[in-house]
Amino acid sequence: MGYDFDWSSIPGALPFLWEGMKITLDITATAIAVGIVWGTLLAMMRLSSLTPLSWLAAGYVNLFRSIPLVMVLLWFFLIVPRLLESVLGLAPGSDVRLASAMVGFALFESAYYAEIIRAGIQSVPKGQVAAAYALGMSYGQAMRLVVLPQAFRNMVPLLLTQAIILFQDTSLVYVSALADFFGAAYKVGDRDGRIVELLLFAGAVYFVICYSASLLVRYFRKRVGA
Amino acid sequence: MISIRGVSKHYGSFQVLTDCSTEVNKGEVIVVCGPSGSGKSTLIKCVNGLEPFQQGEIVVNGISVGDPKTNLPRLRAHVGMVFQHFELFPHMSIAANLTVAQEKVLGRPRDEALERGLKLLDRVGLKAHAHKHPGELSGGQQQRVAIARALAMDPICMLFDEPTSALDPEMINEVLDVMVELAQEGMTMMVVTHEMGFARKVAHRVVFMDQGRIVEDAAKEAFFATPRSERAQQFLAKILHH
Amino acid sequence: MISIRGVSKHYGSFQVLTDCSTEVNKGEVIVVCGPSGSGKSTLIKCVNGLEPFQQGEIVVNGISVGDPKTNLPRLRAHVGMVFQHFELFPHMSIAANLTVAQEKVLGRPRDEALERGLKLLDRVGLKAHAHKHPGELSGGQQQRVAIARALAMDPICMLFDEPTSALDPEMINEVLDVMVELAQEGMTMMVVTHEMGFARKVAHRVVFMDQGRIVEDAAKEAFFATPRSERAQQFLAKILHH
Amino acid sequence: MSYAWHWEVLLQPAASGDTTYLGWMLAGFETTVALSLAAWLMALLLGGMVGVLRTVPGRLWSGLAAAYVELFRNVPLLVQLFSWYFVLPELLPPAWGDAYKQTNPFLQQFFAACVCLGFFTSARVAEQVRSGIDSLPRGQKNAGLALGFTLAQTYRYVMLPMALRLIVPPLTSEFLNVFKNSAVASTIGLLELAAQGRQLVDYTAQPFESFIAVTLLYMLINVFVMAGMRWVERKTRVPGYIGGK
Amino acid sequence: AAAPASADTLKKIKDSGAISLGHRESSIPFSYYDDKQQVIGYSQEFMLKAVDAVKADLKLPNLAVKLVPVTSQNRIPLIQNGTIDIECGSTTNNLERQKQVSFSDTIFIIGTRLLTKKDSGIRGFPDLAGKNVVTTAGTTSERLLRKLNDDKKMGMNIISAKDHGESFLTLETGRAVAFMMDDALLYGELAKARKPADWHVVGTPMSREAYGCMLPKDDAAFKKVVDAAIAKTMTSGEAEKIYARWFMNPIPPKGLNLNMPLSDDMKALFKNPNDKALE
Ligand SMILES: Nc1ncnc2c1ncn2[C@@H]1O[C@H](COP(=O)(O)OP(=O)(O)OP(=O)(O)O)[C@@H](O)[C@H]1O
Ligand SMILES: Nc1ncnc2c1ncn2[C@@H]1O[C@H](COP(=O)(O)OP(=O)(O)OP(=O)(O)O)[C@@H](O)[C@H]1O
Ligand SMILES: [Mg+2]
Ligand SMILES: [Mg+2]
Repeated sequence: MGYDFDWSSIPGALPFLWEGMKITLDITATAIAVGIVWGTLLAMMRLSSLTPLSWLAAGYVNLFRSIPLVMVLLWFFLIVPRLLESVLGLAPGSDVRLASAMVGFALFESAYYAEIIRAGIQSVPKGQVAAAYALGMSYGQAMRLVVLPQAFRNMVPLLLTQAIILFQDTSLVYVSALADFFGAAYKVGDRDGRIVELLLFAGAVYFVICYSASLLVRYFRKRVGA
Repeated sequence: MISIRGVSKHYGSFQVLTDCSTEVNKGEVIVVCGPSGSGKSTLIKCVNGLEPFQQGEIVVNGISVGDPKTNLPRLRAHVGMVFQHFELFPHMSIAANLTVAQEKVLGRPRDEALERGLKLLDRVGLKAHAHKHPGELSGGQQQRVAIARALAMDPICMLFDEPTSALDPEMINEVLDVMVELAQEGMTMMVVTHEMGFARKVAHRVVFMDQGRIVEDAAKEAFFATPRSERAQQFLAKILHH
Repeated sequence: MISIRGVSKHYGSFQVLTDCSTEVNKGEVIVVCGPSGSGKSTLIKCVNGLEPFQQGEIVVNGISVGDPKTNLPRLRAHVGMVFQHFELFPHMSIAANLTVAQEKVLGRPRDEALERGLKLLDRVGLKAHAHKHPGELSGGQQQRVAIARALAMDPICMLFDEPTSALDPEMINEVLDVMVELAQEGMTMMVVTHEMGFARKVAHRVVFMDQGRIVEDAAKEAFFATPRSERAQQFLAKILHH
Repeated sequence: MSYAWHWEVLLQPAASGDTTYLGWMLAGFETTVALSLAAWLMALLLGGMVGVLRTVPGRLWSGLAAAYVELFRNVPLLVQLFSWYFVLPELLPPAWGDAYKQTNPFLQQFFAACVCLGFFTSARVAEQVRSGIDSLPRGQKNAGLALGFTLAQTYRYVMLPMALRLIVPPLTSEFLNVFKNSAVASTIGLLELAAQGRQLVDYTAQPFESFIAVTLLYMLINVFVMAGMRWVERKTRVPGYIGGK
Repeated sequence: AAAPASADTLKKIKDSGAISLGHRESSIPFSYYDDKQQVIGYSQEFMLKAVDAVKADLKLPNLAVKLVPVTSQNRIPLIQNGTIDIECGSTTNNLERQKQVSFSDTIFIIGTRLLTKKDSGIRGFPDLAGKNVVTTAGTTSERLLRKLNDDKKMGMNIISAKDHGESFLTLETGRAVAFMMDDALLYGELAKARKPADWHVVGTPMSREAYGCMLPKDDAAFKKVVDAAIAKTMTSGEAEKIYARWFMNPIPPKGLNLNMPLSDDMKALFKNPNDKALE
């Protein structure tokens, strides 16, 4: 029968879609920033010689990596805020959707980033640490001046790749009815009966953004490989 | 200067070092050799506390390395070490490699550190390369920078762990030349190497290790003329043959 | 047997080989030496078509390597090659390493392949290790297996690319011994190496390369006695000094 | 917390079908497992081929393989799923499209989800295969060729066996991701585990019990997959080979 | 009232100075976003009446109003955990849900019917035997349809789409011959179609359902305020005007007209407001 495409909903919806994109970017940026900081700490805990610390970190990482992201988001949207309310005495009913999505994503991504960062730290030859120590550096100095700068340089491509995945996965916040870019597109499509058109449009936008980002990854990879 | 007394070390149930003892006096050059896996690297790393050991005692310049109260970073700052794979910091320029520890560990002002670094770089013949990164230098050049980096900390003694074995044959000599000069100036040195030419030229004593034990510890002349142990004889035969 | 005529090769604008010509006759042993990056590995890889080249001709046993119509796999099956890093197949047992190409390339029945493989393994002194995996052997042992693997294909000539430069000093000789024996039995060999002791003992001619050119191509005696080019003199001085 | 826990609802007879709510959940579990395994099989085959193509000499093939990977990697799964399910049949010749759309809806949903997950995952598998091959010492390929193997034989006997072993750990996480990603199939109406969980919320109005049960079932899958892959890793371990951790 | 402290919604509203309203995002014409992202719709108007009543009751004319979009999956947990105080959308009042939440007086009564192509030949439920039929996951229609299929052995293939938009897409692309749903929602989907004239709503209603506003369970005081507001709107005749605005006239964002006449059930409801679940 041939599908009878009608793209007329899109121009009017652009401001709304842009609002959605801002939420998507907010979540992505928060999750990357928190993920790198918390992920680095987790990675260092995991590599620590103190067994309780390394077990704790390993448990955290494995737990988050074994649950679908959708489930994590649901937990953080529906259950964790209630616990926090009773613990912290927050005003019940505050709109926690964005906050819970950010927290959920950040904690979830930290688990993935921790693994990447751990691999990055381990990819720095042991001899480098020995050389830093041999020059009289302390553990902190060796990490800060020698190991982490090299580790991050090796990791940039992987961190970016993970960020691209994260960017795509933000579409899952539909579970808390938060209108990220994907959710906004879907809602406009649903309202106007043009779901297929809006989703194809969203797909094209995602492709352009993610593909540009993966070109960036390739550029970094070349620089690191050189 | 360095005194190693009855040191033993094991990884789990695997004994790496068994009751090793030797002395390095001020101004002395000691060459350590022996088959692969005999524990040479481990021994030399014990000297500046890069590897912990379970028994025995190592005293460097009057400080006990194994003592938990010892401030190891401060001790290491004054014991220079050169590694098989150079271990320059690849993300820093040569100049930064030479100055970072002077600044952050010894607390020298940047200018002073740079001046000292460049002086030593000049000494190993690489002054022109200060702005480059390690990846842009050949192996031999990197190893000379690594020596300069250790010297910049004004070490009271130097440890070398197979400093030439990762080098192309042509580059070995440019590194050995620097080391010979250092030895002739009276630096206290403990050198793990298979370069018997170097040992013949500057070593005062040769220590031969096998399976974690110091099998032979003799003056250079005695060692090359008549190695006492059979294992050392075989070893010398193997590496001097063709 | 191997005839290299005016071969030039470049990667993009970078000239790796410039107008290289030499001959290896049946039963001859040729040593190729020269500084790092001079194109030795590239030249030897051109001989069995592992690297394509843009100009000139290489003929092995009457077959032109550069000709697009040449069946390269069939040619390579009869040219043995030994690499710096052994390149045994880590996931296969030693026995499988020795037989896989005999079976899949030459189509030999499994029994025959195994018999021939074990015979050669015995010859390099490693019969007892047939069931092990490469990771369980020392570097010297692995390289001897690699030689046996190449020999199992009944090669008409053998190419070696720095077969001892990744080995611990003690292990170099066990590999060189096997190669000397091979040379003395009359195998045609082209060997990239810095082991001048080996060259002195068995080479018929020495080819010296620098910056992609064959600078010197002389009988062994002439080469060691009076290298004509200044570059070769320097090179020899450097690697024979200490 | 003013929540009334009622775990026993899981054992009550379900609103339709001759089963309990737990039975629904297990049926969803089965669908999830079947869907994920089918998609994984497809992803391994396709991804293996595309990954190998990315490393072969010759611009054309590796370029096509790269385009394939970029396409399937850079569009969110949800969008891809919609395209397979809703858009693709419209692009077929009308007669075929209509005939296809009259077949059993469950099969249509399963097919679209499987193809979608298969292609999506294959792009990721292809990247792993490529990086596995790239991480082999370059000399291995030359060693294979030098023994007289053709390029195909070199891949078959020398490079792939080792590359595949190297990528077992990253493939494990991709395998786990297939199970997790299969949850999006609920958006086209396939009643897999996550969808059954949501349906349970609607029918029993006991959201937490159902989330917890679904979460546990996913974790169970994880445990099995990890154990299975660890078994594979152990079985294929090369003696004496000190690979990366 | 002897409501437990945890469900004293009025006090909570008074203390926090704000009331949180749960609304839907695309339940046309009950509760949805217009093109300026304002929440509008039939149910929304009733919810605002309730808010006015709360303001009056608490004597807080400047009470802050917070809007929280909800989905059919999370609306019940959100009422339970107090994120929202009231939800008026298109939520059916049934006994099962009454175990988790309370319902206000009914604001709308629907019948479940079928949307189908005019030339499909389908006139009612019996014509569906052996066909592919779509409905939306998680709705009461889905339950009814499954039950019908089980009880009468009709051999239908039931497709459960994620939401109404997707259900209609399934119908529109020819995957299903009919879409079973609440008639009001069917009229809404029909109005969005590319060619509205091709479609019609058929069949005698399978069941009737009452939409109510969801409230926290067992909070009689709050329910009383809300119920009074709804009842007053209905008995005063204002409800008919609201109905006409959303069902008999063009509505935003695209100026569609649902053209759904007031049913007898609704007329009866407006005369006699009550909170009974119809089952
Ligand atoms: N971290 C470790 N855990 C377990 N065993 C180790 C560890 N590090 C070294 N060993 C073992 O200790 C022994 C001595 O190692 P060491 O590196 O000191 O030898 P070496 O004489 O320097 O050899 P080479 O000439 O190969 O450098 C070896 O058998 C080695 O396998
Ligand atoms: N794939 C490549 N692309 C670009 N340049 C290359 C490539 N492979 C080798 N070269 C360059 O070609 C030159 C010759 O390399 P080759 O490996 O033949 O040298 P060699 O004489 O074997 O050196 P070595 O003693 O270090 O093994 C070097 O300068 C190298 O950097
Ligand atoms: Mg060592
Ligand atoms: Mg080479």
